[in-house]
Amino acid sequence: MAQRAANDIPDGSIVNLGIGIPELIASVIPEGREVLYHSENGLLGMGPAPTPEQRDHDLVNAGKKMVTAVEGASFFHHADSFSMIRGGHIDICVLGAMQVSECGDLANWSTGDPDALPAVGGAMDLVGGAKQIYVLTQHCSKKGKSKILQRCSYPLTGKGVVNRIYTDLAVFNVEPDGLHVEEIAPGVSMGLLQERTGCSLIYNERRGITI
Amino acid sequence: MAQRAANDIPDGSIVNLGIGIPELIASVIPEGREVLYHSENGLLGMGPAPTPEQRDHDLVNAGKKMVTAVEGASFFHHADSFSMIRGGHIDICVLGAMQVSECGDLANWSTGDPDALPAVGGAMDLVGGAKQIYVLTQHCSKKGKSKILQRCSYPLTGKGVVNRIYTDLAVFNVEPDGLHVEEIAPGVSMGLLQERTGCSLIYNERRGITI
Amino acid sequence: MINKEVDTIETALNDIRDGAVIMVGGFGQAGSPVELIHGLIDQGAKHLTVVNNNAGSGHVGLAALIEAGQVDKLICSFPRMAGSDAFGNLYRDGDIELELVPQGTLAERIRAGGAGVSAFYTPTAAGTLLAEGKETRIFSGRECVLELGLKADIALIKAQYADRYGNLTYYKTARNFNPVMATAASTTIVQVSKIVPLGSIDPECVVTPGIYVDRVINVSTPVHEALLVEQGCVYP
Amino acid sequence: MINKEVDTIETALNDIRDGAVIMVGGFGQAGSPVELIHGLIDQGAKHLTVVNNNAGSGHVGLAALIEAGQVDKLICSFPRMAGSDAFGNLYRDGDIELELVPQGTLAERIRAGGAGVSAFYTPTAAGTLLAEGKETRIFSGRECVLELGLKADIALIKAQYADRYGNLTYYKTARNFNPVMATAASTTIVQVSKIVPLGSIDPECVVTPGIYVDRVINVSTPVHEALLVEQGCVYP
Repeated sequence: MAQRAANDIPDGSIVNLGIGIPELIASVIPEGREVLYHSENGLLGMGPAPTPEQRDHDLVNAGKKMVTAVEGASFFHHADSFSMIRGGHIDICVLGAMQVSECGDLANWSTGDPDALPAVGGAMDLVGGAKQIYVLTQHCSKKGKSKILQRCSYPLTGKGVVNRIYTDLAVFNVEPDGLHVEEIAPGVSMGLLQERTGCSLIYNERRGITI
Repeated sequence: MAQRAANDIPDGSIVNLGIGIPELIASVIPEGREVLYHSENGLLGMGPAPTPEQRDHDLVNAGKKMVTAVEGASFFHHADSFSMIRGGHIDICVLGAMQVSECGDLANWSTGDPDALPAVGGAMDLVGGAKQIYVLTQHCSKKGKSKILQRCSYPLTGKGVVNRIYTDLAVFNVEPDGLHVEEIAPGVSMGLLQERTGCSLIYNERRGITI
Repeated sequence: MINKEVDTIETALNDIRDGAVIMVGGFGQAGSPVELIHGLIDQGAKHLTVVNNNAGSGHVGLAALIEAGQVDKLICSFPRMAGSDAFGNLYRDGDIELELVPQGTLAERIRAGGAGVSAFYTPTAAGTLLAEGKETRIFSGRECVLELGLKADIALIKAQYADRYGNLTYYKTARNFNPVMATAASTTIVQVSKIVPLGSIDPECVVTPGIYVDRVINVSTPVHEALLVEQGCVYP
Repeated sequence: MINKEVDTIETALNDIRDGAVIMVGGFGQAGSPVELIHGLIDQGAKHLTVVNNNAGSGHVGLAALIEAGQVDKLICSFPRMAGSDAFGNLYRDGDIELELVPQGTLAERIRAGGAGVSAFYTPTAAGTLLAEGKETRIFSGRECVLELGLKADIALIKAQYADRYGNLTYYKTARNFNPVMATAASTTIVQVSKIVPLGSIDPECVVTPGIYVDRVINVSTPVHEALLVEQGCVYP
């Protein structure tokens, strides 16, 4: 899934990877592509996890995990960092999701449970700012409910912000007329995919390449 | 006049000096005071004019004249520089004037002449942003008209922005009830001062120290 | 003569009053001014409003300040931190108020407060719960939310080097909110690892010009919050 | 592989179209990208809107671009420059449009354009001619003017060093508007005195991160506009 998304990241892109599964993408970018990673806490040119000698509690990513900085990196403060995001300078942002709707609405910060401690972080800024928003998520929740829906029931992170969705079952493009199936995972039938999905899918035969 | 204004600039102040006569202040600050000069084109810690060896066309002040930078100076870009101004971080700004009103309105950017090329620079930002605005000006124009008026006839740079006025005849404080005479120049009578001024002056005997 | 160095943390924090709005630098544990926060716990000011991206972790630093009951309100983007219940417990009991702000909007509001920008329109959060009750307006076909500049009485921040003018540099991603908060407080108090002679910091590389700094404390061997949390430390 | 270096100014400016909005860095003569401006004169695009603090001086750089008749509109704070009538003459004849903006508002509008802030409220110019026709609103008892973010198609800027990612540093007060404009244009084209190997610029001292830069041209011995004006040069 991360590999499939990584294949779609062009050489020279500036990418912000959300906390969790999206972080895996950095390690599976195809050979020969140079991609720069932006971390919203003030680093452009984030490198891989540190070796034991490189560990530095003041060099962390947005998930507060220790990282490294590549040659050609730069550090800046939070307002400058979110200017890059809000100003549309990040090419691609890959985020996890609780729910995505067929019109590209994303819910990934709150279940709306009044007892839960609300926390939003930079997700709303990212979905409103990056040029392309990719969602990388399991197709269904742990309880087996589809995360791909006609409408999100959870509070939104952003309205109509998602461009592409990568799940364990398929790859979708969000287009004005709805969700287009771009690819289906090996062994998954269109019938099964539609059954596991909470909205009508648009399927173009020509695009039926397995992933 | 510049000397008199310089005497009122406390040790440790951060000061922005307007183009022209206000620039003279830097050279007459009383001994023992450390004052930092801000130049709105991106320099905090502006030093005196360069020696021939120090001349550098890329180290200039807001009037585009070559200057130097003191030890402990910093360079920053224009938006950061005006954040200092607009955000109220400059202690004192000293500006020239075409007209000042008794309620502290300042006119110093345009005579309103429709044939003149309008130009405003940073004056409006400075008068709206610095903590204290001092005006340093000849009391009367070259044609002998008072620059201190009940109301400015020229287009305003800012409304109710001036705190103190230093002229060749006197020093004034702008207070809610009007212009208070703080000091009168040697040999100038209150009668003469009032005669040369376009608004009623408030004069407190106790303050009648000559300058 | 300008010299912003203050000898002790106690002196530096002496005049912080009950009810003050305090910006605390740092992003999670990186760049958190732990010694200053502990000084504030010792100092004891109450009914504080704290602005920080998070809500602290473990039982040190900001989490300890919250546990000490000194904070009435937190303005932040992400109060959930692994291994800390200090904020969550008080919040669920209704004993602490939360203003949740998207991270970029929080940074921009602080920057606006420091830059004299009263308010601004941002597309962030438009159409979400966090925009409810806020004015919105369409610019170039996009819905934007009106957000107000944010100022504070005090900023407690951490930097790497300072000179006597208060010029500051930072270390890697410990920079984060620190320089922005330095601009937005009436009194900015900074802990640094080293105070260097005037002229030692390249004027091209100053991140926070001294104009924004009021008091500098030399904390030459700062403890890192991450290590304190790992070790299970509790303050005081 | 990321490499933003372009071999010739001609190639770098090739796609600038008639009617483009062009931000030109510099404050008066300091930091003015003279070689790029002369390249734009050679390239010939017309009906341009130019954003610059001034209106050029002498008969080189921006003044020459204006004299060449390529500029329909100027957005600036101070178009009066000693020793240059290029702008004034056209303006008085009604042949060029002027949008006069206070200098700090100009810088902030460009910053807002680059930072995705659609609009902001500033106290600057409230109650003056320059606020006429603009929305105003009271915040904390102060009248503020609503100003819109400003973007451009192209930014032509001057920096000191660049690496292949487009990270930039500047020289003294030649910095001025250059870093702000770099953020606000769809295509940012930079002339630098030297292109240095990746890793040569301290990550703590990068002023413009490469994310804002599209094309870098090495102009190893740039002429300074001030000297050209002193010498009475005329371009072309």
